[in-house]
Amino acid sequence: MEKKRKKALVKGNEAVAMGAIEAGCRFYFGYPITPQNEIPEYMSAHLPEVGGTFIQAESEIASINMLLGACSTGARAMTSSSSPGISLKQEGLSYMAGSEIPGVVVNMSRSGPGLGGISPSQGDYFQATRGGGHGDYRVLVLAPDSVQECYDLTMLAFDMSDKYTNPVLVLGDAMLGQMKEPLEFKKYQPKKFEKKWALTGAKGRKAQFLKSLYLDDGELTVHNWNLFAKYKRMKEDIRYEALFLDEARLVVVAFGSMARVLKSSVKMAQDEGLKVGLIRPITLFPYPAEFIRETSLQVKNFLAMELNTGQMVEDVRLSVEPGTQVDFFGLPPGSLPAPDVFLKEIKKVYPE
Amino acid sequence: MEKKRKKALVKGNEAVAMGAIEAGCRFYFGYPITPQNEIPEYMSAHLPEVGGTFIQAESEIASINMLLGACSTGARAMTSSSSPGISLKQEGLSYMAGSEIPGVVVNMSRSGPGLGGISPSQGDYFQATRGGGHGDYRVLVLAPDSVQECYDLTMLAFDMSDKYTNPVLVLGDAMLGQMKEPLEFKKYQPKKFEKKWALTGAKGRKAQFLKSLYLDDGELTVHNWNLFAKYKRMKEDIRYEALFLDEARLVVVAFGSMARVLKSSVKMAQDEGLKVGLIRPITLFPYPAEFIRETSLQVKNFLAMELNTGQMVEDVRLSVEPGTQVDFFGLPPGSLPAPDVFLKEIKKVYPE
Amino acid sequence: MYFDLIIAGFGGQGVMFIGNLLAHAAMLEDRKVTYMPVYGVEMRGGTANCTIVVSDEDIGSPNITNPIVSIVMNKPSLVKFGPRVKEDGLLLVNSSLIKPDEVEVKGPEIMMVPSIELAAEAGNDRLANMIFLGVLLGKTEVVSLETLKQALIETSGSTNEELLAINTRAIERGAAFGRTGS
Amino acid sequence: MYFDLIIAGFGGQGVMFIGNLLAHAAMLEDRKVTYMPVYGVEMRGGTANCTIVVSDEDIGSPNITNPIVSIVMNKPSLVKFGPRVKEDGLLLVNSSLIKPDEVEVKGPEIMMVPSIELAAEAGNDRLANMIFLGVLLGKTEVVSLETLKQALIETSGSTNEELLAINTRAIERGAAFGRTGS
Amino acid sequence: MKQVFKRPDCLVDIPFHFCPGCHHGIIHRVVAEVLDEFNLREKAIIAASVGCSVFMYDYFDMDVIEAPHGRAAAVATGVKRARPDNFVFTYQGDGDLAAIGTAEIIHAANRSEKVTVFFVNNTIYGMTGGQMAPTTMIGQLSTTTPRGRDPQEAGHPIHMAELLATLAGTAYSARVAVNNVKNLMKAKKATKQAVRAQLDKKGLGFVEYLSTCPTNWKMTPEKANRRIAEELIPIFPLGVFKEEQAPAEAGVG
Amino acid sequence: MKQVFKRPDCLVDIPFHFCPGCHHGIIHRVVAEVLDEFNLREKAIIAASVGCSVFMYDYFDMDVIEAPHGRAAAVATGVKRARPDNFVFTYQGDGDLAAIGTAEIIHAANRSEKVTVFFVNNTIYGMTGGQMAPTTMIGQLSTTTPRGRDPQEAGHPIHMAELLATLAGTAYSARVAVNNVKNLMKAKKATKQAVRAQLDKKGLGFVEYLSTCPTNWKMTPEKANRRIAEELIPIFPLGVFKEEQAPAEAGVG
Amino acid sequence: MPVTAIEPKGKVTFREDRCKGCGLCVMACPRKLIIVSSRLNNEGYHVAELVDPDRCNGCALCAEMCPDVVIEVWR
Amino acid sequence: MPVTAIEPKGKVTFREDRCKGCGLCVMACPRKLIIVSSRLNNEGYHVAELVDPDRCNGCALCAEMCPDVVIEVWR
Ligand SMILES: Cc1ncc(C[n+]2csc(CCOP(=O)(O)OP(=O)(O)O)c2C)c(N)n1
Ligand SMILES: Cc1ncc(C[n+]2csc(CCOP(=O)(O)OP(=O)(O)O)c2C)c(N)n1
Ligand code: SF4
Ligand code: SF4
Ligand code: SF4
Ligand code: SF4
Ligand code: SF4
Ligand code: SF4
Ligand SMILES: [Mg+2]
Ligand SMILES: [Mg+2]
Repeated sequence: MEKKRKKALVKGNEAVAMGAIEAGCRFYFGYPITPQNEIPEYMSAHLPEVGGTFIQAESEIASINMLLGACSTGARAMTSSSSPGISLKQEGLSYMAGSEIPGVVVNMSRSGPGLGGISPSQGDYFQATRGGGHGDYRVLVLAPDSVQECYDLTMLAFDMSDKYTNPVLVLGDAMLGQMKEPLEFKKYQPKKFEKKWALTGAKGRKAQFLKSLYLDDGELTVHNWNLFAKYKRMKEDIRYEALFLDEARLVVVAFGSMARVLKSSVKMAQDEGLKVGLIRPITLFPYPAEFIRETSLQVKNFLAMELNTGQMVEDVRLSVEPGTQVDFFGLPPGSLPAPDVFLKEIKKVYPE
Repeated sequence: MEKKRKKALVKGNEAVAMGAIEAGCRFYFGYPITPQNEIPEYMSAHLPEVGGTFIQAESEIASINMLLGACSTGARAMTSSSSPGISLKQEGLSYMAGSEIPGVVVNMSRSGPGLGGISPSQGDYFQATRGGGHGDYRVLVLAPDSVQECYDLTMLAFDMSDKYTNPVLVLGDAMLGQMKEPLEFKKYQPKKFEKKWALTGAKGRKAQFLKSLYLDDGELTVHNWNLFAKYKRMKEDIRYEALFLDEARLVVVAFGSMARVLKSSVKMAQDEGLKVGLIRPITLFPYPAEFIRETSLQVKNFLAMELNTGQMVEDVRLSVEPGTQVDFFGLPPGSLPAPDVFLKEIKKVYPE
Repeated sequence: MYFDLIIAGFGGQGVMFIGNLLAHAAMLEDRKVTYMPVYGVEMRGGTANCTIVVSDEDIGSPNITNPIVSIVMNKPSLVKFGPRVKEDGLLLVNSSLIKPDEVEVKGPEIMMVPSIELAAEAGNDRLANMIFLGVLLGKTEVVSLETLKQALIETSGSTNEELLAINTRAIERGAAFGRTGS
Repeated sequence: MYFDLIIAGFGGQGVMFIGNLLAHAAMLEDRKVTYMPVYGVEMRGGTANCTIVVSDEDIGSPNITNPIVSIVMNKPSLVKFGPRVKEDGLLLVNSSLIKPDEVEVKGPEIMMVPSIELAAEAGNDRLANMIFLGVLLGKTEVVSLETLKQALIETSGSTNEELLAINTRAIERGAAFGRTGS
Repeated sequence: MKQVFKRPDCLVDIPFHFCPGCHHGIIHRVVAEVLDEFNLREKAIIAASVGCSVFMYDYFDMDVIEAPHGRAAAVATGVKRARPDNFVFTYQGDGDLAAIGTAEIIHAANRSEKVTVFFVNNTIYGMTGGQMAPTTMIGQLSTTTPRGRDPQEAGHPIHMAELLATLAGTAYSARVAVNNVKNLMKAKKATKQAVRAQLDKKGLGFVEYLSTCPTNWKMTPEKANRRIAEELIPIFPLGVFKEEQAPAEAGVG
Repeated sequence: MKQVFKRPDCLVDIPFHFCPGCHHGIIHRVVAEVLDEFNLREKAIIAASVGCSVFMYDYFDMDVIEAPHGRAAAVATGVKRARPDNFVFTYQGDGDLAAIGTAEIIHAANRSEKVTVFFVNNTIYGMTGGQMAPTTMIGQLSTTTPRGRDPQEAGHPIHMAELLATLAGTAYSARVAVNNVKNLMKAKKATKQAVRAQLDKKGLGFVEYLSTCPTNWKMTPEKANRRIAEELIPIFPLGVFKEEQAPAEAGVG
Repeated sequence: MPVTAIEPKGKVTFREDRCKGCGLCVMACPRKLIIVSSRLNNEGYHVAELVDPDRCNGCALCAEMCPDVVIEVWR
Repeated sequence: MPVTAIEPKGKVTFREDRCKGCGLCVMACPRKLIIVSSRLNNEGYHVAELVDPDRCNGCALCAEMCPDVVIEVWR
């Protein structure tokens, strides 16, 4: 069944797990929560097959701290959860960023606030892109919009994480986690990362440590600027997808599941002769601000669309050239997003 | 010792605790962390005197959930912590906001990320103003810049919290928590809040509940829009302080401890004949965007100054009229902010 | 080629199973396909539905407001999804549980499918869902019967002849009903 | 009127105590005042310092880079704060622990205070900090001795005559030293 | 004829959403009957948890606060301290109480909180689809122990009733089952005692109910019910592990 | 003459920051001596915690990862699973381990993690300035129990060594003191056994050290040292609460 | 029937729309009076049914065991 | 001194800059040979001091109890 090997119909969650294992992830720590349970379930079944370890932790907090521990040794490891569970990981994330420890964290977000519901949502955008934890740190955020990207971007997440010795967040949602699509397997192309900082026991070298505590006068200031410089360097890995930008008179900006649904809406608009383009940021942090700015030199009307009451729209506003009109349409979670609904909204702001 | 009664030399932390008790706070749940320990310590000593209850919880997570429980009965209650501890409270905050339960949370923030240090910091601005927890919620944020305001704004926090049935965050930092100033006591003017939603046992009325779970199709969408409308309503309680705006050629925007230090710097600038004004947002959410916009109709140069690498500056940029120059100067935590340092930075961007 | 479909019913009626099977078959025919399940909170019982989109081009939204075809296996699903089927679409109704006069939908072609009875005819009354899959094959050409069988083997991961045979019988019975209306 | 001061030393030398006392006294004289303590991580030992600003107008920054006066009670504090004192300011050095040739600060007036010895003279060698407070009173007029005594009563919350007396003696001994240099 | 069995007054007259044969329904009813008996409907405030029992606010005709997953004991603490005259209880699953909520239940017990805790141990995460719980048996299959729980990798089934009995603030701790009427009667008795522990202000009252999850055990309700006696009780023995003597001024009931 | 006492090799030659007379220094040295004895310097990875012992990375000449407050047991789990051949241990205070880190230590023990845990019980939060800890004695004054700890309001002193001994995955659990040389020798022995539990892959090794905090107890070092024998040991009895028999293939040492 | 004559007589009712056909009542009835029938209710469950009402003594064991509070009992 | 004559002879050294004057060594020495002197070290602590070096038998009890590893012992 060669065919089966190259392609399979799987959920986004499974694709994340598959991508992780393919990228050399050998340790997974997690705690069940809908709608991402297929990730731990897949990991529990398949990690042992490759000599890896799966732990169902007692909580999300334990999970992120096990991740911190495993990754401090230079191992590739992952944790995943969904919104409430990700909130609980914020302290740990802040520690990892502050200690410059890599690690991949997946948020298949659900609807909030609070217990909320299990429908698709983009209410965690701020938390993801601006560091929901304390202090001035960032994590690189990758936002897939298909099952294939769940796989590809998870592999990428491990590389980015090692490249920047910083946690990387894969931000999907209930829709991406639960939907199935044919997935084409790809061989991971291993990159070499020297991990001199890894804790492996002080054999044949000096003892070393990983920490985020800086108490000497001015030391932490320097540390924060160093981190800041690193976050700036991440700009070289900005990714986005652009559709129908030529001749566009209105550019819709959206990410993840919302962008996926909007691909239909924008197509419908094009079919009706409306010049509507789409920019889909794939890295949410760093944000493709420069590309949006350049686009806004040509197109004066932007529409940010999100499954929330308005978060990413701030990044669009911060990106565009002065004088650009940026509208917003939000559909907070609780119902499934559908292309015809959005087409209507697009028409409302389409410039005459 | 009448005099002593009206005025006392106290720390910002003590002022917070005193303000809380004066405002009728009768339940406090917290977990020790520097630099805010004087709050739980004061509460443990003085709450019993007024028939209140102090609990040192087993963790910050337990604290926020005890707060959620106590406030769900309509009681006035508070928790406090500092940055890492506040990160741990994010899930609970999201639940409180989602369930529309009031409650006062104090963050005397310290330097991060991670364990960081115990110096003053404004690295938690994003977390405070954009909901560090999951989902699309906000908390009203009050940022004092003096011991007196630690007292006054904590009292206000209880009213705001009851008014909007929403958690309110008092955001100070190591400097405000630790410094002492003469505090003038004020009698709290009780406001009446009808708390029909309070859980007191279903006696003489129908049973009721407080929750954030909304599973019916579209139900959560409506709930989120209702919350959104409430957050918009909060604008009627926007507060800020403005200094030297007449004739200003450069407006510095800063909050909290940074603003406090800058009051000296701006004064020094004025003494040197530089027309430098200062806007100090007191509510960080909702942000005094409209006032800043109006100011930017007159003044074309703004300078946002923060004890971090750039967070509130985004709100300034989102507020001003197109064509306004917004510069940023950041001093990430790790050293104490001093007025002469900032004066130098002000001069660098002062328009010729 | 573009096709979309919503299948809905009680949890336990095998709604997800046939949706997944169909999507798998579409993949085997080298089409683009998305399959999107929606569960209620309950583990069992409650309602469940799934949306399948099949196309030769990249698929945008995996969620559809007005499907071309909908299969409704119980009353609540009829109420929710019946009215959403496209004017020129097709609505397959489980007449084993829904009476004709309960169907107030106007527009699409409506086919009442006595699925349980047909399944019993085919040898197992629990295969009502396979009957519907068959009807779909009889009424449309979204995938071939052969591919569907292949998909059945691959997704069940078993080559149990008997199991395969009985399922195939149910699909074929459904297909016949789809083609002939009886 | 505007005055500011940094006091620094080992934890345990009572740096914070006199800083707080001074601030309290300033409040009693109805001035605006800020007091800002900075501790090391250690509970005891390590270094500690505090900044006091007294003014008739609203006080902006409670933190000061270049104080008018600084009291340094140990060597590390001298190294850190000595050079920061204003050109026309005053640096009070604990000569019980620091030798004159270790003081390389240029600019402000420097006064070497044998605080432990003076404290011993006044009756208790642990009151070196009060000696410094006295010296400050002798050299400046930031608060009056009377108010300081009142502050001592209020902050200690005790009216223990003896305690008060010995502290007062130490302050007065310091003040005399401040005025006369011996 | 006299009605000898009817729906307890405390239970709203709507259907449960539980799967067929799930013991949650029985345990809900047992709790409701005892609350009826003590006449607590108007005094009770429930700290509901997240798990298959999340919809208690629909079923119990009482005030309910929804606690975040695992935190019901902390939420109940807040409620009880603010309203000491109300009757406050939690109802939590084994994932909720024995995994993520470990610290909260241990410290609520240690603080001797005057609350009652009903703990439903079905050796699995029901609501999220059958993952391993801290109480999952050695060798038991779950969606996250696809080869059976290996204690060296995934831990041992944790015994909460015994563990909490070691804490000074726990006034009552028992493990019961509802797999047959005999056990069910004992379960009611234990439930009453745990309620009394609060009413008498003795400390935290705790009952662990062994419960089925036919769906995630992948068993018929009948078989699941039998598993309680055959597999669970031998490992999780039934009994009272702690019972503080009533104080002199004795209590209600 | 032969040197009979010297600084252990594992300890970097810099001064401790601890307050005068604080037992943390003794316990650091005891741990270092045992690690020297087992020759573990090059194999060890420490999961340091947040508390007065936060600077272990300065003192121990070993690899150190700084865990967030309370989470050292989870961090150690991650490290050990990734590096099973390394020797992994935590060193945690009573606030860290018995309050905020309750769930993490209990589940690490329950999972039978092959890690060693050194637990310093000084009945107080040292680093943050003397607040109540879960182990604070009844009646003890602290900055958050200004009237003395009242068990009905603030809980009972929690007995971690006994509690963890009840868990199947704990291989060794003991409580020791270092207030005099006799106890100190027993402490060294327990420390060795807790190290062996990991080396022999038996399970989690746990030692609770009764410790002083002269500063926050507001006592002279001498008086604080005496308090151990007079007040603490009667409530926190010394002893070995669990010791798994070595497996047939016996272990190192 | 001399044996049943001295026994108390019972009556049970089933609220069929609530029944989920789990069969726990079947297991519980000491007299084996209950079966899960082939009848479906609105939710698609096979419902429980009393086969020999006259033999019921109203012991309520069935009701005690029903997770969905389907059964009421009189005696 | 016939008694001490048969005893092993010990030597202890104090690393004074590290001493914090806590006095635990004083408590530990069975022969009461150590005192906390009035001398201050650089950190401002009164340092421990051996008063009668000749009587030291090198038992190392003082060193075992020193929290700051100030003492080394030879025998
Ligand atoms: C913080 C957080 N983590 C995880 C979840 C997901 N979750 C919901 S219920 C549950 C566990 C359910 O198991 P249990 O407590 O045993 O209750 P049961 O359903 O078995 O009765 C989990 C993990 C959540 N809602 N919140
Ligand atoms: C999340 C979080 N909460 C609180 C703190 C503050 N904190 C630092 S150490 C500590 C407790 C110290 O007590 P203990 O663990 O007993 O160690 P000791 O200092 O007594 O040795 C606390 C509460 C923190 N750093 N992080
Ligand atoms: S999933 Fe299990 S525990 Fe939950 S309702 Fe169904 S049977 Fe009961
Ligand atoms: S505060 Fe207490 S525990 Fe911490 S170093 Fe000082 S004496 Fe030791
Ligand atoms: S009441 Fe008793 S005898 Fe009657 S049906 Fe129920 S269990 Fe059987
Ligand atoms: S126990 Fe109740 S739900 Fe189950 S079959 Fe009997 S009547 Fe129906
Ligand atoms: S070695 Fe023994 S005898 Fe010598 S000073 Fe130390 S304790 Fe006293
Ligand atoms: S025990 Fe050590 S630190 Fe303490 S006085 Fe003796 S030598 Fe000095
Ligand atoms: Mg469960
Ligand atoms: Mg401690």
